[in-house]
Amino acid sequence: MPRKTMIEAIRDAMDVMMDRDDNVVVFGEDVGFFGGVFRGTQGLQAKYGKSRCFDTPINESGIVGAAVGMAAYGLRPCVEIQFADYMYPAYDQIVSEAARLRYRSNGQFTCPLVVRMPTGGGISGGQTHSQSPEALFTHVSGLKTVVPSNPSDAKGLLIAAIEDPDPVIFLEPKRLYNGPFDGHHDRPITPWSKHELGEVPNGHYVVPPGKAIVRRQGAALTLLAYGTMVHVGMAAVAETGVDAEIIDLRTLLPLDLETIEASVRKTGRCVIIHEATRTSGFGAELSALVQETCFYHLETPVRRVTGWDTPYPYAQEWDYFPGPARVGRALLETMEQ
Amino acid sequence: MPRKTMIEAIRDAMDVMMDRDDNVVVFGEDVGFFGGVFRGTQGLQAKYGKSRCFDTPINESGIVGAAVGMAAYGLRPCVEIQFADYMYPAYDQIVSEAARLRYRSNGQFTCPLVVRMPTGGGISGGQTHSQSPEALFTHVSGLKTVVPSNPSDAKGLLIAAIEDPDPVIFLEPKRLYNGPFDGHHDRPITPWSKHELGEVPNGHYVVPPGKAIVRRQGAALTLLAYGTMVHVGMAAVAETGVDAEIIDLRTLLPLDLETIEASVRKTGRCVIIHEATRTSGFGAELSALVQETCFYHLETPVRRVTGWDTPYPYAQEWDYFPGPARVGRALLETMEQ
Amino acid sequence: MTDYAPLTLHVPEPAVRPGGTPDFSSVGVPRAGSVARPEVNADPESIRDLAYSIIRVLNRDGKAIGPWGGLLSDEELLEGLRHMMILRTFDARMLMAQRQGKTSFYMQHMGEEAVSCAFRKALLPGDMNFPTYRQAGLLIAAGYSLGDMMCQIYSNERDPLKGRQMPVLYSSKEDGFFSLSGNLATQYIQAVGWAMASAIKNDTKIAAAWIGDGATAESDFHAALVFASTYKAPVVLNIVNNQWAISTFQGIARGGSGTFAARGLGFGIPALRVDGNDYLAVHAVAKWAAERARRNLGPTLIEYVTYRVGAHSTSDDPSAYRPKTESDAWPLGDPVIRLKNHLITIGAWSDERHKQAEAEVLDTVITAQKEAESHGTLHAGGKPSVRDMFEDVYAEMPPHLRWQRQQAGV
Amino acid sequence: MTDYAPLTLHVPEPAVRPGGTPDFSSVGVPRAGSVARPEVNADPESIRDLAYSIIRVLNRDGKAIGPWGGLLSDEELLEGLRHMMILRTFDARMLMAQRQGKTSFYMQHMGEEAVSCAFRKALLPGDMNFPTYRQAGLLIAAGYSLGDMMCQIYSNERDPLKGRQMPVLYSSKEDGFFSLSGNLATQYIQAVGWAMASAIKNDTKIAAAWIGDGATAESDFHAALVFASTYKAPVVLNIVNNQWAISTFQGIARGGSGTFAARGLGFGIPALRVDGNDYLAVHAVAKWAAERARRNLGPTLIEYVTYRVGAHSTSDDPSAYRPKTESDAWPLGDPVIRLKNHLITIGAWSDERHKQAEAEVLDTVITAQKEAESHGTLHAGGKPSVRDMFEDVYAEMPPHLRWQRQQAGV
Ligand SMILES: Cc1ncc(C[n+]2csc(CCOP(=O)(O)OP(=O)(O)O)c2C)c(N)n1
Ligand SMILES: Cc1ncc(C[n+]2csc(CCOP(=O)(O)OP(=O)(O)O)c2C)c(N)n1
Ligand SMILES: [Mg+2]
Ligand SMILES: [Mg+2]
Repeated sequence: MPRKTMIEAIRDAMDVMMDRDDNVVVFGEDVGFFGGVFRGTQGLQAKYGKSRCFDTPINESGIVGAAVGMAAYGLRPCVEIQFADYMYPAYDQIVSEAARLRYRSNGQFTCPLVVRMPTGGGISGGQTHSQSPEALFTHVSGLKTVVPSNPSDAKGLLIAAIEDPDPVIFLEPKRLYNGPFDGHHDRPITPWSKHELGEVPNGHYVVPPGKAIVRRQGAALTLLAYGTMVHVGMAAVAETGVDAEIIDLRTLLPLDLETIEASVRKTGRCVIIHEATRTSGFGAELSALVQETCFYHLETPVRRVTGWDTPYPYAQEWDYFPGPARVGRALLETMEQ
Repeated sequence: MPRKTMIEAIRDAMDVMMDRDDNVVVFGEDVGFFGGVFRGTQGLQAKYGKSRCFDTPINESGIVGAAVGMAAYGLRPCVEIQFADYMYPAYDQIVSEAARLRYRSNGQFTCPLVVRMPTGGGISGGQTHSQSPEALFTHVSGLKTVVPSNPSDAKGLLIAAIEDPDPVIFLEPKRLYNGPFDGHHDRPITPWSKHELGEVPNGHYVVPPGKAIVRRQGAALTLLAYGTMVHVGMAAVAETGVDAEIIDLRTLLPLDLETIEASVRKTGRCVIIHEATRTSGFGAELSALVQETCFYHLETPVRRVTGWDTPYPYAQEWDYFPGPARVGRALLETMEQ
Repeated sequence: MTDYAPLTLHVPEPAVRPGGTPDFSSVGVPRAGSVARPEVNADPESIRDLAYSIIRVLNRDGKAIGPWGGLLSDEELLEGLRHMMILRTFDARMLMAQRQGKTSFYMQHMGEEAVSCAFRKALLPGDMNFPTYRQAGLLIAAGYSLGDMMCQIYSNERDPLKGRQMPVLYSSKEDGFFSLSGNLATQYIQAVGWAMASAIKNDTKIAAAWIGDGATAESDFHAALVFASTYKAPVVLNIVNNQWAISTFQGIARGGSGTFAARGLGFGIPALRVDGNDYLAVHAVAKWAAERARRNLGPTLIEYVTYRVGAHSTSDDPSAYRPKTESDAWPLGDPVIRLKNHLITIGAWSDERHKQAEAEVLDTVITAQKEAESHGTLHAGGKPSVRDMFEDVYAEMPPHLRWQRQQAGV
Repeated sequence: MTDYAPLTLHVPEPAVRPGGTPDFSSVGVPRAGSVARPEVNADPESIRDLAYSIIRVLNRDGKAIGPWGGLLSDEELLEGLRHMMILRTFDARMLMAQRQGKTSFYMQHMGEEAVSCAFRKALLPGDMNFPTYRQAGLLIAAGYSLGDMMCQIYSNERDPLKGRQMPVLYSSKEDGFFSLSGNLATQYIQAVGWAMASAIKNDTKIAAAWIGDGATAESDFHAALVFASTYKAPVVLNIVNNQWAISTFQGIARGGSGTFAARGLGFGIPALRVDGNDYLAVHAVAKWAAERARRNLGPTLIEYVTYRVGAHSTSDDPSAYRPKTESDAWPLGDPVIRLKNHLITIGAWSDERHKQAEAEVLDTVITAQKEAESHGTLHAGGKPSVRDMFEDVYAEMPPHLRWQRQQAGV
């Protein structure tokens, strides 16, 4: 099977869908001629023409607002916000409009819309190129929120998102675009071409939203992760030797609680890791759910390892980022308790 | 002591602060001549002049953005967003700008800003006049988030917020403006004039942010609530006879974890209630924290009673709202477990 | 150190406040028929003046004059009159129903009936409006069922929106009426996106965006103008300037600009102002703008100069912020009376027939109301189900919502 | 059913793409000295033409002509030249430092030096700029320490922002340079608020807002214009039109409008276009606008017509989207060379002295750089502390952050 980087896999998903369905349109800042600052849409304008893939004015609210109108018309817009940190101007259109259109119109109008955005840290991007705002979407009824951790999933999930009848927030951990970054920023990165999850099937296939996947079977502890943190978790497990079951959530909403529950009931221990700031992060919801559903199976408190509650700093990035050392410590402490 | 409604107490706080400090300015949509759609600023323009209290164009981003500039100048703006449901256009200015100004400028510039907004349901307001977006603020480092449950606290907390050197989100449960609504929408409401917490001291006083208060001592269970839900919780406790300790959080961030911890360690049980949608609501953070800090004291799972994960409906409001019946059921179930 | 005088803050203030004598002398009203009618493909820069004048057709004597007149047959005008009368009667009945507690809230159109009723007749099937809460005339002129509107207002068992939306936030795809959100200005840009979609699909449908004077201050207004200007979207951008935004007079949103229409000039978008109380003028300008859109010439901005005669909503009391008699002083008159007088002037109508029509309209509305009320009102009779509350959040209900519905016991 | 041809989407396209021959014929460049200079209190509506022309002072022969010239002494011009030379040299050194891995990122000003350097000289102490990332000239012309700028870029132990911000997102309150956020357009409205505060306090300070051509499309641009227009805020609203927004040519943001300055017209805000590569013209227009603000006459919008010669940032490669030689074809020349030539033409400067000055400037910059590097660079030497990461989130550290800092072991 061909190996692709994650950004190539994402581009491939759009290519496949634009080819299959005339209604799929792709736009955003620098997305047209140039093909996106991360090259996620490279070649699509040349292939499908300027009215299917085009540059927009720099106005995130405009991008999503126009996309809502297009989606209501019957198109399937897949738009890019250049960095998740710049989605805030579009937040109203996402929350008040896209998420509620089906509900408030009793299904007369719908909003099959994908909002792609590079997310997460690790690229020396400081406060405005590093954020992980997933919890701001999971709190909003009517949205689905997806975070892939590898090229193969990214393509299948993005195809599913474009085919989804409802709005999907598609968060792309940008530090994973080129390889499975595990938090060891001082080591060379393995490219996806050397990783089996870099194997991306050709053509159309779907990774269904709402299904987590067990990345590593384990008996001692359940480690819940998504995006970049899946790889950080793998590294921490390898380094500590804790026999953790690592669940890659893939979709945060709808959440695959069944898989989580089954694992925690088995292991009796749970650690949750994410890059986003701690307070009211998605880890809080996971912790609450695990506790609600597995209380009588838990041997130790559910623990969270997250970004600190500060703005994402620039120079202290690796002190902020919940890397393998911090995750490893939490694994060991949870086992010792 | 004089009794006041909650909106009168809020107005009084602004009046006291405008009188004491020339730098306090108040503005927003319909806030000037008219005195606000809930009359929160009535009389302030007449008393302090048009350059201290004025109407703004309908642009929430402009209101907060201009206020950030004013705060950096040295003023202390206290602005009103007409309904919390309309804060989304201002969310970028709040999250990316107000919350991070001190941090990113290393304290060269600061943002002593209060953003007031009527919040919560119970007024037949449908999707756009009923939301409780507190979790969208508690996830943001650099903000403080306050939710008063009565006139006396409202005044003291708002004075503290205006004096605070950092941005404070001041959420006003609008259903409490006139009286301590306990969720029994079919019963007449007790006015604040008949409630001891309607006693509002004259002049300047402060309720310090970050301090919760125990509204009812109890041994069987800890009930965590804020805003309107404090009164719903009181009603549910009275009706079920469960000897719950009711903690009114008052400030969500910074949170008075000490008071919570002490109570849960004592009772061994905890129920969390809020109006906001469940997933990624502030209840998730509370549940996670209680579980993290009191795991070995917990006899039953921490339980959440919240709004459902749907947009806030109009006609089904009382099926959506987590009223005393639903809260009471959770109390009993928790005791029975 | 500085020679400059201290700065002061300028806060615009309306000409009069309660207790004062209404004064609309600042609203320059040109003679009917005096504004030229350019070709639809005129260079936007060559017709900038239209943003500073007011296009009017009906003069004081009830005659239709000038280049913007003459588009509508007598039958069409009579139909227009009927639409406006229905809207006014509908408003009156629903206001009363609100006072009777049959609904919690209502918003009326008094004085602004011509805008939405006349505009609607410039559209073709398939076109889409993105309205605000004060354009029910779009539905009435499209022939949408009065009963369905009322069922929405009553949130009863027949409410087409299943009780999920506040009163008057209608939605009817079939009638080209987009689901109203209640958030100001957000849908202006959606209209542009919808219009872009039509162009992308090489269709011929056009969109119409709606906004109030106050809401033009919202940032999404800018997004809409930028996108419409850049992509030459086939959209008509409507601004209903009814002089007030709740308690705030239009000067707060307009600021130092002469008119709201002028906002279009910086985008190269043709911008017209029209007498919003003149059914013929509104229709003519709407037609002109729709024609531009259909011919792929791009967007047009229209400011309707009108006056909100009633309260903002049933939650509002305008006597707190404007003179009670202000509406009497409004120089553009009443849209219903003006069209009625015109029809009488041209011999197509009479006072008698008008009275008779009033009775018929009232009858129609009351009949619809009775039928609607038989399906329930807000607090009595049939209502949408609690199960409906959990539906349509997503096309397919995800597990957590199924669990919650079960918890709710429904 | 319809007679209309199918609609099509219009997507603006630059005149040329890589491989093509650069063509700026659409940039109409009027003769230097040809644009009138109105009084600062002129009626905005009477000077609309200024939004469609280009104010220029320096002509091809290096002479300063026309009503906008003659404001600056030779000494002031020489100082201006020096500021621009420092900025250019600073850029060159920092670009090199980035390539050497001493920092992760840099953004240069090549071709736009006149805009921020000349503007700064129109301000008084206490005034405040709300800049973007491409106005370091504001700091240099204010005499801010080059070393401090470099320490910020290197995020070293002397970084005034303690490593919290990406390179070039400076902040210096003392020098009237507001903390840069990195989010586009958000600070445009903050500048208006700051200016309103000055008016509220009856002070005499004014604000200057900065934005790029691309970022004018952002919605906060609208918020700023609305508020500035309504409250007549003492603010200068600057638009730096350097023709590109990363890979997107200015036509995508500008749409159907002739110019960016025209955006001001719909707000009744005087709008001027100026040759951004002409130090004298920039300064004259800035002075004019600042004077309006100080005299409580309200905001002014200025579009600087210039060209981004370099890449957007060190992460960008412009050869992917525009001809490599495009900058050579730019009709307004190079700001440093033009001012240099002018000074030589008037006898205040010579090629020799310029060479000498270049050497001196290089020396100054290198000295500052050495000193800065002695305090560390991004990956080597002194750095801000991890404790600093937890400070200044709030004035006082709340318990949960204290707990987290402890968890971090610092
Ligand atoms: C984003 C947002 N902010 C505030 C409101 C509250 N609000 C509802 S209507 C209104 C006034 C609108 O005035 P205008 O646009 O002139 O329309 P009109 O009511 O006159 O038709 C306001 C402030 C809202 N609905 N949405
Ligand atoms: C809200 C937001 N959206 C997107 C970006 C990413 N971005 C950074 S610079 C830039 C282009 C800006 O172009 P322009 O305004 O013309 O300024 P220039 O770089 O030419 O000086 C973009 C899209 C951002 N920083 N903020
Ligand atoms: Mg209005
Ligand atoms: Mg630019």
